[in-house]
Amino acid sequence: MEPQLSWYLALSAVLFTIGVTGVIIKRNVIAMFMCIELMLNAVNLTFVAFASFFQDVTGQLFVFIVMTVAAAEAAVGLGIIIAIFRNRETLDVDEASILKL
Amino acid sequence: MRLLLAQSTMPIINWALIAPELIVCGAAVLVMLVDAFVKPAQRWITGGIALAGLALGAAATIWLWASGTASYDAFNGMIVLDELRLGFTLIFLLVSFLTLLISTVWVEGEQLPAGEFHSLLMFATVGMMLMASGNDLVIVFLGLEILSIATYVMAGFRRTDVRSNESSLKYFILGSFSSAFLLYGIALVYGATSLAQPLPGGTFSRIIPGTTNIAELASRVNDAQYPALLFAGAAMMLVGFGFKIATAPFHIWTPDVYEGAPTPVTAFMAAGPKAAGFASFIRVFVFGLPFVVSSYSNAGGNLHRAWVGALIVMAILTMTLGNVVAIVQNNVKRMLAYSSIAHAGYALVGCVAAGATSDPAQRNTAITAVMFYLLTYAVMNIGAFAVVQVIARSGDRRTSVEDYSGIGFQSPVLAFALSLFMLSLLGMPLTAGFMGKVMVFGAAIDQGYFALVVIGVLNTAVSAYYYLRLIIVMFFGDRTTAWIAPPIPASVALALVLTILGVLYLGIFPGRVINGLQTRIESQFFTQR
Amino acid sequence: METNLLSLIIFAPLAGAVINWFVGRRVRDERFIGLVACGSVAISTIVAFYLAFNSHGALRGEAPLFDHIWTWLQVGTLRADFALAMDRLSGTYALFITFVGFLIHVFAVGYMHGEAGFYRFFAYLNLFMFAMLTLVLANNFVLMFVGWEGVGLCSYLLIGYYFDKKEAGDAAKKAFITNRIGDWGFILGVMLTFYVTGSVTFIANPAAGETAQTALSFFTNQAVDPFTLGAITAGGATSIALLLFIGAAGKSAQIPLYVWLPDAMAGPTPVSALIHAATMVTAGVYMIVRCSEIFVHAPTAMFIVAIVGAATAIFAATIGLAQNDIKKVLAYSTVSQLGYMFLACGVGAFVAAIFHVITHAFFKALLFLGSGSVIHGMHHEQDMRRMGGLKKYMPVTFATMLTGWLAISGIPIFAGFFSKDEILWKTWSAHGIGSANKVLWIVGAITALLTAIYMTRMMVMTFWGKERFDHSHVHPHESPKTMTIPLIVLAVLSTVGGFIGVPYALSSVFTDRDVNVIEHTLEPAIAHTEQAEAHSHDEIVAERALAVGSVVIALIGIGLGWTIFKKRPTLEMPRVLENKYYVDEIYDAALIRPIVAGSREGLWKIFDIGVIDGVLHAIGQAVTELGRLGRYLQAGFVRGYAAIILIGALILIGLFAYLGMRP
Amino acid sequence: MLVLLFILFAGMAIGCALAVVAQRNPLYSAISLIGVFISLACLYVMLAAPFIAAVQVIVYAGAIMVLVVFVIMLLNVEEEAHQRPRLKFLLPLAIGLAAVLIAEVAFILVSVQQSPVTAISNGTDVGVTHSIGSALFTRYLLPFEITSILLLMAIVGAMTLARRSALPPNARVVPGAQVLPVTMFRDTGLPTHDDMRAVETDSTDEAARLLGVAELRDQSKRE
Amino acid sequence: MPKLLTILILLPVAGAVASVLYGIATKREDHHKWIALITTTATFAVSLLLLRGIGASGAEFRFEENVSWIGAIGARYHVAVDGISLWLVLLTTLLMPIAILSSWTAIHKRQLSYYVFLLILESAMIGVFVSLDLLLFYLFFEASLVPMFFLIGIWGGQRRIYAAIKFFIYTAVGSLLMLVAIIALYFTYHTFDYVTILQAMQSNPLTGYAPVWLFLAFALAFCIKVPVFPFHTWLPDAHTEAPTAGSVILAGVLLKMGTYGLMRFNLGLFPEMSRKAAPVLITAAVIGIIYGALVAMVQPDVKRLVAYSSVSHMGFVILGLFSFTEMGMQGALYQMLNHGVSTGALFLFVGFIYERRHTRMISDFGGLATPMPWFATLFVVASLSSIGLPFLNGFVGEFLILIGMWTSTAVGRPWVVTMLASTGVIWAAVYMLWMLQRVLFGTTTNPENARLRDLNPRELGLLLPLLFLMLFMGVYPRVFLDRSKPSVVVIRDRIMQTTTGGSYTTVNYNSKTE
Repeated sequence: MEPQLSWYLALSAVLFTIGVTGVIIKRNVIAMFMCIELMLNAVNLTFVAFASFFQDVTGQLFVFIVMTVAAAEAAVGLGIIIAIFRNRETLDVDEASILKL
Repeated sequence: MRLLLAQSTMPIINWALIAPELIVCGAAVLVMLVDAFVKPAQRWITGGIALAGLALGAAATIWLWASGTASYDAFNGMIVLDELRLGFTLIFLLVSFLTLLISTVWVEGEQLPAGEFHSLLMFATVGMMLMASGNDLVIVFLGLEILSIATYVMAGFRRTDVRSNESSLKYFILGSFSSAFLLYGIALVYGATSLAQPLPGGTFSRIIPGTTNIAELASRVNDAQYPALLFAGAAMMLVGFGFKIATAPFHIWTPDVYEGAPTPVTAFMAAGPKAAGFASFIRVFVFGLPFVVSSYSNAGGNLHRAWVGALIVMAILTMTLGNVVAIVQNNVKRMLAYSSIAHAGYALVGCVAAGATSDPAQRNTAITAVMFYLLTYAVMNIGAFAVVQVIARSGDRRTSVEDYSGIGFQSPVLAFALSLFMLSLLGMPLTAGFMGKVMVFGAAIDQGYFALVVIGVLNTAVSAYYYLRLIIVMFFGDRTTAWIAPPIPASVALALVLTILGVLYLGIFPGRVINGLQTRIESQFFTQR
Repeated sequence: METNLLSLIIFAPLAGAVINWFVGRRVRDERFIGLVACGSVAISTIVAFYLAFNSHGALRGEAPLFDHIWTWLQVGTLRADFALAMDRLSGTYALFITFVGFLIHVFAVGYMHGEAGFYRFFAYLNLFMFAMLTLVLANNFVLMFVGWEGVGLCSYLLIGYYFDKKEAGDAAKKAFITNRIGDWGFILGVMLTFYVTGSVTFIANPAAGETAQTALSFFTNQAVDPFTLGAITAGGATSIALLLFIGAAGKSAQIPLYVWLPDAMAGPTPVSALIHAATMVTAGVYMIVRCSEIFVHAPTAMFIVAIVGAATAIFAATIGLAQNDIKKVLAYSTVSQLGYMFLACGVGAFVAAIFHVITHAFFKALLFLGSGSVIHGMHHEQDMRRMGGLKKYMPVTFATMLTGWLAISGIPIFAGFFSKDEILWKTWSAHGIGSANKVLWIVGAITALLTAIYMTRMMVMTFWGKERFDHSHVHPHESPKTMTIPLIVLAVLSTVGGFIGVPYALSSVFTDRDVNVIEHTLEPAIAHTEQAEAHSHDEIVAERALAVGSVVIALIGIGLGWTIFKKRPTLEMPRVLENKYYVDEIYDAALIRPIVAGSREGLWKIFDIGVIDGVLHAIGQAVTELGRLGRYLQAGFVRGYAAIILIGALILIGLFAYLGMRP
Repeated sequence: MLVLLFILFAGMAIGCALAVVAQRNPLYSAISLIGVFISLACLYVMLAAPFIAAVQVIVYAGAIMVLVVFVIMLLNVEEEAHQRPRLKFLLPLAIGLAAVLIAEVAFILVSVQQSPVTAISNGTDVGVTHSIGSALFTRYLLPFEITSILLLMAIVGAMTLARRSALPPNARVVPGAQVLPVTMFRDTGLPTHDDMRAVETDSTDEAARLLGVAELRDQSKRE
Repeated sequence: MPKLLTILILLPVAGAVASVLYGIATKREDHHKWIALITTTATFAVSLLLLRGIGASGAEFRFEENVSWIGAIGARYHVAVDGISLWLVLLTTLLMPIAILSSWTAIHKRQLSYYVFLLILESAMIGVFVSLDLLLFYLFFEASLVPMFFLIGIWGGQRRIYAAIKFFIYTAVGSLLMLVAIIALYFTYHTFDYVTILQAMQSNPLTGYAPVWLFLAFALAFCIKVPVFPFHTWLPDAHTEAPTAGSVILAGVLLKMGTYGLMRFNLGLFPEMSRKAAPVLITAAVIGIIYGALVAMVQPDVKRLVAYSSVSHMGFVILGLFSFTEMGMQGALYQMLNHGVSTGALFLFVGFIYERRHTRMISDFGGLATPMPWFATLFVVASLSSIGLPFLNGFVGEFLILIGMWTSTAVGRPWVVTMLASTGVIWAAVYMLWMLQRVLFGTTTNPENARLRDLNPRELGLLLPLLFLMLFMGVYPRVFLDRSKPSVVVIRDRIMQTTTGGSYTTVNYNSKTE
């Protein structure tokens, strides 16, 4: 037998979940950022899986665009991280909590 | 077959249709170029160029409006032209225009790179316009990402200010977090909306691939192959948009980010991206997952009921939470942040009406109401933030409520302007806010959502407390410490005049504007190319 | 018949008041002010007499005089005009009011000599005349109420004339508020009358296009209410009568609303004479007689009126026994005499009531003025324990007061004798109320006895005996002419005034002609109880016997008083009487304090501030607390926010999935 | 056969993903994330999407992750081990939520499983470069162009945020308003931000030190 | 005069604008009162022209202006006056110059904004009384809140902020629900126009629970405004803390918005509901009459006393309105005017002594009659008119209301109601005279009081119109009643002629109360 569509979907769901969990429990900004990347990749897997089961190019193009977006986010995100590191000398997100209540 | 594919999908290029986006985009690039080559002393030029670009964009939009009668689309159904898009585009352009007015001098004063700021603002505008004009989930997603990334940067624009850093960090992490959800939702919808056609005499069935085109989506809602995925996808997209328009419980980022971000940026974020979120939300949900007549048994009906129901709950939560928590705030920017949450809730009431109805005419009225509401909100909100920015001085130093104590008659212009905006936000008659509320609540009552509206007005009564509090602090008490009236730059003054006049005009003679924004989207589904 | 002179009667004093108020305060000339005041009253007196006695005057002709001045209220079916009517009743009343009023004005000019507020006093006094005459001449209930409240206002102003004296202010307030309670009943009576009859008019005035059926004539052909308690709440004649009686009781100081009258003596003596003896306090009687048509249809009400009257009479008389302030004695005597009048009304002897009103007006005004003269001569000393032996100092006053004393005690040929005797006889001969009338008669007789006693006491303490004041400060002297002349006139009147109402029983001794003028005058204006005026023989005998009896009673009273008080003028009286049965204290403790305290602590502090505002503030607090809780969502930690977003997302997905899976 | 491969790569992906979360040192997390990318690339190949697989390796694993690792190196962050644990409740909460998410997804996938079985006809050329390219420049022309705007803007933004002294050197920093909430100054005798003198510093910490409020700021960081 | 009403509404605004411009041009502070005085006097003069248009005949609306305002939602600028609103407009325009004169010397700080707010307030109030478009009415109704909020908050007493917030939010809550009702009506009849809705209701009346909820929403807004017990607690605070002019206008005009609204909209739009609700409102009114009087009796603060007396008096108005008899409703309308005149005057008197002594505590006064005889005299007159002495205005209103109530069929036992309500007259005498006693009479204990100067010509001048009105309205009410009669009768008949429900024939005389 061959891997079913649902297998791939399940796998991507699991990866997505792991990414989500990571975002919540990681304290290092960069680590959180990487978990977000993980989530995006999980979504990509879904796209590709659908695309290939439908024999449709749309999904793959979506993946293509998502990658661009990820790159852009990476650039900006790391810029932000550097900027905040300059003022705080730490990457612990929990330190960045003067804006509250 | 390959040829077929190539021919069948030659690009349908219609530059005219995206003229506003092109103009604004070009202006942004031009700003960067100019900025690179002029001396720091003449950075203000960039502001001028940006304003001109926005004005041109607005002109193009109006031209489109005048020329294009029926709503049609281009770029293989990627871009649509209808009043929904055009109205929102105008709102976005207005927001950016006012934001530029209140920010140019500020940028110089803070010794921040003006060119970058202006170009980013312009790019953000482009993003918003794309969100409104996109008829395909991919465009919507891209527009949203452009907008988000631009605003991440703008929120953290005062790099040396830890509050600014923090706000941009929070915005970035939570923003990309939620847009991942949106993306996942898109993926699931894409997969779910595929159709299975049984092949003649075979056990297998041929598969029509899923779609991301909103119009097709609407046509496929009923007989999607994987309805369950469709539901999950819709839910996740709702998360994504909910984050953008800051509905509870996805509002959670708003207060912190608004408080930390530089005041003009806050003004922009509260007015623009929120409106953009509503635009694409209406586009995707009201037109993508529409009320499918006589189908309350199957997927379409269930889905419609599901998201409308969820929307009602979210609206109530959002209004109540925003208003109630705003009461106990001591920082004006934060208070306004919560108030913006509350206003998102009011606008959602209109969206509920728009989504609930099956009658195109009523739906158009409701959508118009939402648009009008967001317009009024943008005007009065930016006005309020303009005053806040002037009073806060460089570095956003004076933003706590006690900083406003007793300034009423020491800088009367600012104080009375702010009072006017507060009353308008509160929704007193003769101001824009009142008409906006009347429109959205009216739309909801037309659909029979009395309880929702009653909750809305009770919330308004609650909100009176904190809006009036600012007026009370400014006028009813006397200032203990010394107060040096801050100078009002010409551009900010212009912005104030425009917003004040706007508030009064929209409050007293709104008929013209309402007629202008009136959408005429008759068809249940969009015409497909 | 329409005549505009009527309005002159009421407007002349009003004009006087206005002139005195605005002009008099400028020209602080007592002669001018006095002239204006007395002159205006004189005008109305003359006009009144002219209208009463000219060829087809109100008291001679059959048709009453009308004066429709303007339509005051005309809303829906309610029509209340500013319209005057002078029939025989109101004519009689107007006559003695204007006349006595005139005399008292003259007296006051002398009495108030040198007062700072001279102009004010006479402005008020004229205003009072206006109100009183309006009350009397009004042709409908509403206008009557105008006068009714107007006299109340004026008495308020005049009692409080010395406004810087606290007790004066208190007395004034007490008088007004007590009267208000009465007015409450009166106005309700008016409303009920309107509800039942659809009109508030007394006498139909064809000239003003009024329907024949008026508030009074409506009842003529109605059945008489049953003589039961149930009739009280039936909303018929009885209810009306009782409500009106509450008003009368307030104005005429009947139990339980009499308490204001004694205190009202804080005002200047002419005021006491005019308002609180002669005119205003008899307004209640007038009103009842005016509404006799209603009362005769309400036997229950009549009975209650009679009982209250009798009770008041004897109650006040006992208190009067023990007072030492000369004016207080007269005040309680007034209350007692008013009780007499109500007793008369109660037994249906309306004519007798009016008769007594008139005679009482004469001798009581005389007594008050005399006491005023005494007080004047004694440098405003009112306590009889510091008087005595004054007859040689002020002979005129003494002589005149002597007549008044005999008159009120009921010595024959003096005015008081006839009227009082008439009342007692009518009480005795009344029927329809079982044997209660005998009891009432006994009460009346005892009251007569007491009256004689305390009046004697007063005279003795004042004029006989040794002089109990110290000559160093007080130099008693006779009063000036302006004061003595009215005294003399009134003395004459209270001597001969009684002959206008000599009953047949007595007159028939000398002549066969019926010389009861007053009765014949008032007959047409008054509703009749069923007993006919048949002078049957044994009735005449009985009446004569009773007359003799009352004379005896009077003589006994005088004798008792003389013997007791001649030797010991300052005899200690029972404390309970001296303290007026502690009625004021009881009212204070039982009503006033609880109400005030209850309002302050209960209604205001606890309910208003505590409950209502408490609830509001609680709501506000709740919202604010909600906000406090809500802001703890915003802990400031990104990861927490992400978790919250995730929770929201999960809820949404769960909801959608659930709805999606549903068949 | 394919099933085995799927299980292999899926296992690799999940394992590396778990490692990303579990690792305390961000550098290790980055490495394991690259692992995830590569295993996903393999899955893409299995799904007949060779082009995407290549891009995945080149762009993601190559470019983006290198950038990340570079930043990690640049900022040479200490490990989380040295930091005081905080918000401990989030760990169980997150795991619980993850469980719920998985459950919901499973619930949904069941329905997908029930849907009519469909064939994958291999030998399709959807995933190859040619088809992607042609689609990209015909149907998806507009999105493609828009991505260019996106990237351009990202460059601008990143540059603005990250460049060290974009402003004239020693930007003016006013700590009273910047770092320290006004309330913190109330109880101390220190002047509030309204009339606080400005100092020339590079970073807020330095400013705080110059103004003698460093320890206050540390408190604010600790609490 | 075709555009008379528009002129009336805009004239004060024009004055305000002029004042602002003047203030910007010259920094003078002390000329604005003149501008305000001239403007308001002119407004009064113009409003007198209304009298010509309205005789004693016909109930239809006069001076009608009906142009489209917001085409998109069918809101129209529809203003007109009839016999009811005419007098309220006149009352407003009369009280404004008086209010401005009363603050002539009392207001020192920020005169510009003070008088500007007063003028804006006048426009809003006139607008409320003349607008026949529901949305327009609501607009003015709410707009009148803001200037009053500022007036209380800036120029008020010690607890002004609390009072201002309470006043604003309390009234806003009610009116917001009314807004919902208005919109609901709009979507039922597709117009905001009062007259059109009335006609539409004849053909297709509201059904089911709709009238109940709508009535309640309207009634709540107006009952809070009036205020009807137990919604009255904002009133003492607002009245007490407001500056004198503010109190005068609050008592004189703003409260009338509530009763006017009840009369025009609740009774007009929902006749049957009004009948159903009558017992409740009548009960509340009676409680309010007695309760207000009792609480007023024990107030230590003169101004508070007058404020609570307003609660009592407005109770009478409600009573008259819901008696559904011509007498009662005419009396109610008349009582609105009386209350405006008398209580306005009383607040002026309180203002005078406050200006002199800077205290309002009764215990601080005593024996004022000696140093200030004119003050004492006129104060007594005003109090008497508020007590309801015949031949002063108060009596006519209260008598008509009470007799209307007794002959009413709105409740089962009207005579009980009337008896209870009329005790309010006794209580009025009690608290008023007691207050006068303690303030005016007795010996002047406090030396400060002995030195007080009597009323000056300005103060006398601004009192005279009111005193004249008290007398005139007392002795010749036909001037007013005849003009208002037709309009009132129309409303009453609409209530009575709606057939369903118990029999509501007019009272049959010769029949005794049950």
